[in-house]
Amino acid sequence: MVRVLLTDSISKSYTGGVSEFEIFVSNVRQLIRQLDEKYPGLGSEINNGALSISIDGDIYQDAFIEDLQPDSEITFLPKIGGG
Amino acid sequence: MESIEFQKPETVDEAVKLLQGADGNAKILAGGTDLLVQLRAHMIDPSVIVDIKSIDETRELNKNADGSYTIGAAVAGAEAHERGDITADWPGVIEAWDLIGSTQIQGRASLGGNLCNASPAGDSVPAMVAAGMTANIAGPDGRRTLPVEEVTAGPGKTNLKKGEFIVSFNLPAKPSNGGDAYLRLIPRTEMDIAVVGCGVALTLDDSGTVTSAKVSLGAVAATVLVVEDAAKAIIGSKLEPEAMSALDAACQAACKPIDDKRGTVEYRTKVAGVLARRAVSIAAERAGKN
Amino acid sequence: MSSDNRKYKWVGTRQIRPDGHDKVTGRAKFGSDFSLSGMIHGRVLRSPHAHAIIKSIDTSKAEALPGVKAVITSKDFQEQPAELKAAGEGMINYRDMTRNVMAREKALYDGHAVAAVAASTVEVAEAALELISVDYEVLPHVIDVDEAMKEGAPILHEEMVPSGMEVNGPTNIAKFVEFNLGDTKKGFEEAEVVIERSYKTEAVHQGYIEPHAVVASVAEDGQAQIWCCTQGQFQVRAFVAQLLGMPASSIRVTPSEIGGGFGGKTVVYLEPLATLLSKKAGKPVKMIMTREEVFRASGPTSGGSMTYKIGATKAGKITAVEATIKLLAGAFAGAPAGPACMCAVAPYDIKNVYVNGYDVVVNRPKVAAYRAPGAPISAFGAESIIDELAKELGIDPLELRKLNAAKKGTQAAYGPTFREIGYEETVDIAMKHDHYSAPLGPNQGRGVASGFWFNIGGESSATVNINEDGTAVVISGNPDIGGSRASLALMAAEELGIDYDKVRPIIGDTASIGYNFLTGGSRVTFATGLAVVEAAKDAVRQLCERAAKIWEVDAEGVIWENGHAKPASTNVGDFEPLSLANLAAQAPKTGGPICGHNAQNVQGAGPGFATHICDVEVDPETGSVSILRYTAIQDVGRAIHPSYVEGQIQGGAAQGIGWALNEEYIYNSKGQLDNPGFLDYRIPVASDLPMIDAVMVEVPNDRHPYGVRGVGEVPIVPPMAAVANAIENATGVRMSALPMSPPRLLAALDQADIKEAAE
Amino acid sequence: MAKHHISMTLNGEPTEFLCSTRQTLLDVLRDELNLTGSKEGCASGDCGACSVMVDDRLVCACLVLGAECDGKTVESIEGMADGENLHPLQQKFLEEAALQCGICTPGVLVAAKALLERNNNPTETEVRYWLAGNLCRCTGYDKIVRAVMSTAADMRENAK
Repeated sequence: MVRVLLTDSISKSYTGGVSEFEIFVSNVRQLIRQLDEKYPGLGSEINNGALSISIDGDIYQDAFIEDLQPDSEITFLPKIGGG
Repeated sequence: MESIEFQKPETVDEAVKLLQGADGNAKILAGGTDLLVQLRAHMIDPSVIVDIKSIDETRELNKNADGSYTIGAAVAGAEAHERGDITADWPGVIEAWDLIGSTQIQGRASLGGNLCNASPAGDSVPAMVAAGMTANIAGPDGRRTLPVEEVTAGPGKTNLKKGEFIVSFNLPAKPSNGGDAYLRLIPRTEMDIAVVGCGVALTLDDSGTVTSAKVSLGAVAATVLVVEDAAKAIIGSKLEPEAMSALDAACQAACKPIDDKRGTVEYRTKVAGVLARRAVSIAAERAGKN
Repeated sequence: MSSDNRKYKWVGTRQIRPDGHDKVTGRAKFGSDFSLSGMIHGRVLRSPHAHAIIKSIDTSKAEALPGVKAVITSKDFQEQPAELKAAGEGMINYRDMTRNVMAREKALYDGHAVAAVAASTVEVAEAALELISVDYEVLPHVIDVDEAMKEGAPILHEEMVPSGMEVNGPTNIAKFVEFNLGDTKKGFEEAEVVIERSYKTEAVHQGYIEPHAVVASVAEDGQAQIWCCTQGQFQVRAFVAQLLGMPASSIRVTPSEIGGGFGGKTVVYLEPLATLLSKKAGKPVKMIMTREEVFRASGPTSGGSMTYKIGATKAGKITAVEATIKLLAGAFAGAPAGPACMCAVAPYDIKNVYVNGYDVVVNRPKVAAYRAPGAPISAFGAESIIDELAKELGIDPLELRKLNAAKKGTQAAYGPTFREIGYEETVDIAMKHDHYSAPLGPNQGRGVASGFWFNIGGESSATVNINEDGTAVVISGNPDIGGSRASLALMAAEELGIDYDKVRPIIGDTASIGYNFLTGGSRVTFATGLAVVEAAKDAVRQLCERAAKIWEVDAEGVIWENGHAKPASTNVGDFEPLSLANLAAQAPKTGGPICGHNAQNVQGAGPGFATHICDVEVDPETGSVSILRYTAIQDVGRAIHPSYVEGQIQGGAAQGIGWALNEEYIYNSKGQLDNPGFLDYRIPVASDLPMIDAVMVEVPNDRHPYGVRGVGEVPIVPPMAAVANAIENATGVRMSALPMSPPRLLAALDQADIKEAAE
Repeated sequence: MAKHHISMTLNGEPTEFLCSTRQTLLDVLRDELNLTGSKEGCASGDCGACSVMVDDRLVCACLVLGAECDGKTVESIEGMADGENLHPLQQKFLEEAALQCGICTPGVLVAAKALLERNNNPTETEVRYWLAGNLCRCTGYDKIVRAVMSTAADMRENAK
């Protein structure tokens, strides 16, 4: 089970305040699809590039094809740019 | 945007004619460090630019027989700074003049330009005033001389009449036991316009008592101020703490500054007193070393 | 990983940069140095009002002026959808972008473009601008972030609906974000000391010395070529394509040498205007911003207003932090509120953190990225209050930071758990550095502060072409602002096993190399570097295959060592090694050109941490501050070219010192910028600064073959608090607002004197 | 009025050009003579990127009119190297990475050369004040100041 941690902004907007849950997926595609089923809009927010995904501490700016481990920890964060 | 005529007269008379002949819209070019900026920013739109640097008198820097100096209006600060004699006699004047802008600006900026630009914050002006410098003015009615403090009339304005221009300055002979100094406050260490400037010239007697003094402040009023009460506060003193406090207070009282992007009224006023104290100390030290 | 133990021949050495000679001789072509035959010149008419409805624009007189070839206004730009797209720095709203490059319904800041002219000369174009008459209805304006959030404030965008919160009626708040870790209520209950403070920072400009410049040429068949100074030629292409409705394939963008960017050249201003003018005029159009235009209409980064609350045990363990960070975005949404919140206390292992942020529009130019966007602002608050906490607790400020330092395995307040990071090492080195124990004189003080930046990877493409004589060309797609070509060439030389000076790195235009995300976020040496390494490996693989063909062995039997193909073992056969030059010479008959290539979306950027030490002397009578000594310690992963890594650290620290002491936007009562020039927008000059001692800590990033971390962003994060903490140490007065310019500091010192006298 | 016909010596070569009164020496160098090594960062004398020598005096080319230059001797960055040989300052700037983006570099080099020709043993403070009119936003000035001082040390050594 992949562990998903959400920031307040995201949990308030999409999950009715749920900020931590586990989900059974083996890659980011599945994660996006399942999130959209569970919390409509969240998956597409990730898919359109507004959010980056942190997988076990590594930040992926445009994740989609990445595999996830059964014990992976996922967080979503605003896309980062820089100067 | 009309095209501009460019003239390079070689004599004072020619220059006066050009200035007089223009439809009230001639600009004098010496070092150009203000003129070109204003031109580029469309703040001015002259019909003719008169480059006075081919007139020998504007380029001279001579020590006269009586120990005074004649300084051409277009001489650059760096040129004067490289001269040992004037720098030794009037370090404050040279410091002030050569503080104008960067090395690059110092290679061009002139006393005539700094004065006639008539910015209340012109660095060289308080030092020129404190030293008792006069401006030699040429015009359609011939020559006249004005103390430097009487040349400017307000921000961007001078008392020069149509057709007149400053040809040169007279810097008095350095009095024995005399010293001068100029200090300014800028936010950075270089490249800024003075938030406050203070020029001081004074003389001491052998006991170290101040026998004469002139204190001048820049950037705290529409024109450079001569603060007579400040001079009075220290004349007759040996710069004891009370005299210095009175000097500080007199300078603060004389200030009529504005709030602007470079400083507040409170800041300018307070710092005017601080700089006056420091400049007086430096001038006195220089005077004492004679 | 094993790479740490490898001895490198080129990586880590200080070679002369490939573009160096051109830059010391004046040959290098920057944005405004490019010209085309038949070129005409464009100028922009800008709003003198901070906020005004544009009722009408009459361009007829300008069009009639001899020499004028084209005039454009917002009418010439198609409307754009109001949706966010991932296309550049952050999310791009093209509806806003088209309005920012050319005001449509309203002018939203002093300097906002309202029309543009192309004419035979600059003078004619400027004369034409004066003939354009714009009928404005001037509206009340708002400049300050706190004012803009108040009820009754002038509203910039009536239709704007904030994200992340609900409000009744129109608002200037574009976005609200929140980050929560643990339970701050509980955290503050555990605290024995609680401090609460407010802080404010000014908007500051990136201050690149090269103004924006472009030459655009649109041919009759619609094919456009654009030469410009940009941090991302591919972003310029994307933005121009979208704003002008052109296919990307019809636009070829060539980046010039770039005279500084720092994030400010990640967006477009002139490029769409010049392209449209060129299309209309049928001639190449050159446009250069004046310095005044740069200040009035480009950049800056946000100004901020913050409150912080921090709780700790007497032993110095921070138990909770709460913060609210309000950032001004300029005229259109897009302040870096998210990153500001995420970076705020990122260097620390704090179990209970709640940070929220606001993105607020005001009548100023729209903000652009500037080195670690958002982080320096929130860090000024965080690192100031931590200093206050240290004082309150009587604990050395570095000791306090060490006690709470984030390490591998620490969960950051913004979610992820850190991998290998080097924050604690920077604190340890600071504590042992002789600077930290050097004596101080009267009116002198010392301050420390830390900083964090994520760093990013992103889409990167690189090609390594092996030339017939055994040299190589590396083509990448990121404009080189600070020496990245040297770093890329060093890594390629290392991989290929040939000399550095046999590798020539060039930067491709949008038609000659695959897509690259822009130069920013400290990504180039890391991400594009990774693509170059992979492309070089691809070339090496091909070289090994060629050797295998020559030797008639399996390719697996060939290895690459020191620039030579060798049999992997004696079992493969006894062959003399073949050099790269030899294999290159034989390429025509062994299969043709050898071209290595790699394109990927690079992930795994290693976060960067820094700790700075600053000594100041304060003139108590004038409020002037001198920076006496400055030491910047930073985890750089691995320094590929140490000189340019040091340069990034020194330059970032200097910019931070400017931000701390003197840089600010000064608006008059009409909302017009009063200091649009280097005279009164006071960036540090050489005589303002001491040497900046850059201490590089190398904790390699295991996601990169050479351990690279981005280094360019984080050095600007600590300086503002380091300077403020030093001033407090020198005077006992806490400056909670930037800049700490002489008038402001003297006022604070006087205030403290009055307070002391009263007590 | 008609353009001015100006003759000057530029980087050792007799050079003629036509300019209007409004054109600065910087405009002339860049637009008329196609020497784009001198940069325009501000056009107001505040950044020093257009530093050149006029009659052996360091100035900002943006604050000199082209029309003023008749009979003058002008040296720009393009004249600093001697054929294939870089000036010692240019070489040192490369070796010590005293440039990042490079936009200020031509002006800094021209200014530093002017300093070393007057004073081959400047203190750090003298270097910093001499170069205060040359803004650099990339380097924090550290490596620039070091490179100038280290070139001065080489020059003193070579003069022995």
